[in-house]
Amino acid sequence: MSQGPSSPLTAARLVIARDLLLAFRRPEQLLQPLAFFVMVTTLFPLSVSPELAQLRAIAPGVLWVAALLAALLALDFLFRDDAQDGTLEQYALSGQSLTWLLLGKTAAHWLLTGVPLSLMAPLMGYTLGVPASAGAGIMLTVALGSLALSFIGSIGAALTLGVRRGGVLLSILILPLAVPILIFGSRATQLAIGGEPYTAPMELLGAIVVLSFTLAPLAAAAAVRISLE
Amino acid sequence: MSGSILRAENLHLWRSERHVLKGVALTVRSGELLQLTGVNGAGKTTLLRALCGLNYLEDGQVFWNERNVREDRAGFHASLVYLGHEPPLKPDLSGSENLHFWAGLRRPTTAAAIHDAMLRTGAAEFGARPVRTLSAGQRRRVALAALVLAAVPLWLLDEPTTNLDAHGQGLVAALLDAHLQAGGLAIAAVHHGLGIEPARLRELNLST
Amino acid sequence: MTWTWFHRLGSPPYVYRLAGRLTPWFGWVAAVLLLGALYDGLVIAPPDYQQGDGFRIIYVHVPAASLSLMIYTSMAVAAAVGLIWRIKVAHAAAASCAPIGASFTVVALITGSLWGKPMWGTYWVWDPRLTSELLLLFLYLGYMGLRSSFDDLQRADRASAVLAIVGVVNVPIVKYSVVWWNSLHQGSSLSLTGKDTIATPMLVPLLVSILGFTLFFAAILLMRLRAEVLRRERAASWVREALSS
Amino acid sequence: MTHFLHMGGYAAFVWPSYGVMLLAVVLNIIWARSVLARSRTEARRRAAIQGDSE
Repeated sequence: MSQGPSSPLTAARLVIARDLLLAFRRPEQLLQPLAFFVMVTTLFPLSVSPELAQLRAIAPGVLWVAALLAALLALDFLFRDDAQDGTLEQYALSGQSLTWLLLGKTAAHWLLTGVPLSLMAPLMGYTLGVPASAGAGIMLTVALGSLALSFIGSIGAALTLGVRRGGVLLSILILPLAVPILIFGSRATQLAIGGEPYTAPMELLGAIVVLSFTLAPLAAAAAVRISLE
Repeated sequence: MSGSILRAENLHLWRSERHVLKGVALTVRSGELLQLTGVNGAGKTTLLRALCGLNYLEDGQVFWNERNVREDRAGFHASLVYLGHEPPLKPDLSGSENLHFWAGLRRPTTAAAIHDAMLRTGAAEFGARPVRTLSAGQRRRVALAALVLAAVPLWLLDEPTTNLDAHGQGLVAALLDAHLQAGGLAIAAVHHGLGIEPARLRELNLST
Repeated sequence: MTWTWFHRLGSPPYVYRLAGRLTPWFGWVAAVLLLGALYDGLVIAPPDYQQGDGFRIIYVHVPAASLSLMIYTSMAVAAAVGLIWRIKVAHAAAASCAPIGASFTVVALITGSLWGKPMWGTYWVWDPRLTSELLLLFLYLGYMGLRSSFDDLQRADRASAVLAIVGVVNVPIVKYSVVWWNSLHQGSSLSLTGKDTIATPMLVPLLVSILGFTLFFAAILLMRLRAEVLRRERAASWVREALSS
Repeated sequence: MTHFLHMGGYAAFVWPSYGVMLLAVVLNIIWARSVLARSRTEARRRAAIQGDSE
């Protein structure tokens, strides 16, 4: 009955499938980061000015800071449920490489939080006076940026797993590391809004995505093993 | 599966200031059940978690088939299942879905195999219902089905009979007996005996 | 022979005694060097043709900035050694580095802005070096914050070690992105030290000052290392005689 | 001497900078010494407890 062990890739795919199924069964939790993103964005017209011209000038910064904070909020429950009910322990003891499993888990997390954020960003951009034509550019930049952020953030989430009130600490640990994403991402969005080509910052953002995609799961796996003690 | 042996020597572990494991040593051979007894806080759970590598051992070695587990950690983990106090099940998924994902991590499983395992632990009739609607005893039976499905030589069980009625405890004893007969090993942290025949039983009291 | 020397560095009693003997040496040599650099930098070195005597702040700002980065890197190396080879003394060294590094980062920020006022007319400018220094301070605060949130010392060591390693990989990336971001908005302004070569009479006190502060760091590190080594020693018998001496 | 103190008009920036560094040096020394002292007393307390229990 027992064939050979599942390959790391199939194991990672299983983890993704399970998280997507779980999210499908209980979608409310996914709305929180989105609602937070919309709320933070609407604070700026109220605080800066209702003038669209003025808002368009600060739109990239507003969208990116709001997306960054929403992603940080979402990272808080990346591992929390699995840690509490013992699933993370079973991952660590499954004989599969924990790095691959966490790669899958973080990818699923991005699909459930990063992608919705990138779909919502052009909409909120429109409310800040950004022309709809820039929508595709905003969507692409936020999608790529949130992918890198999910992976770098997964290290922080794993490190602060065993810590009470870990949410605040998670932000302090991750924000300095997220500065390059913020810089290249908002620059790319700015160019996209201006209708200019934004390939240069996108390539740099892409480099960070590849770096975090490959290295972050290693650090997150080590951090999870430490937090499970 | 038969002929496996788990040996540990000179295990030391601290919980910040408390010296929980003081030079613990143990040997479990194929077909044997080692019962860990002792008062609460004596370190039964800590020892189980230290053996499988969840807790960080300050000193001492663990050998699986005479090879230090640190050399092939993945291989060692692939040959054991650790069941903690709470069965690791997702409330929003059904019993069979939970088993599909849990056992699938180790090796591809079929729906039939899952159903057979649940039949053996009496979890089949409520296998399709979301786990959150199940009682603690029923959840325990789903978790035990995972043990059967994993088909690994080494079982590490932390109070496997909690929330189980007399019938359930009989089931655990039967499963364990079959596992030991087939040459498997088991270490269980218990408060009272598991009803295994003395020939296969060994005991380690952590309170003395 | 060298291997046994390195091996002995892993044993707490040996390190505790060695650190105790070396601290005064590092301390006094650092004091001599720093006094020399102070006198040379403030009195002998000629004023800068552009900034006049104001440039003398570099004898404090540049060592602080370079030490803040050097200390973070050595902290990450110690953390990696501790995590990979499970050497407690290395974790103790990493724990000792953080507060010293953070203090030098704060000094670098304050002296940087004090220098900015006469040059740019304002205490804070989003200059790439000052901004990177600020982000480095956040990395230190994050490290110390994470370390203090564990009550079990052994877990604090290993978790903060992962963070230090991740941090040191990110420092050059953050630095590059900040410089790239700065060059976007304004031409490359004269950064704090200016890349033009510094005349030797001005350079000598700077190098002596950096060496002096490095030795000072070593002295403080050794004192803290002894404390951290003691905290990690559980039931070791050598602690009793060490404490009696 | 006053010319030296004047620092070519930059006195208000040079001296505070050196002051901040001096303060940091002194604080580092005091902080490290107190950490070491506290750790030694704690180790002494732990060693005393160890002594009785063995």
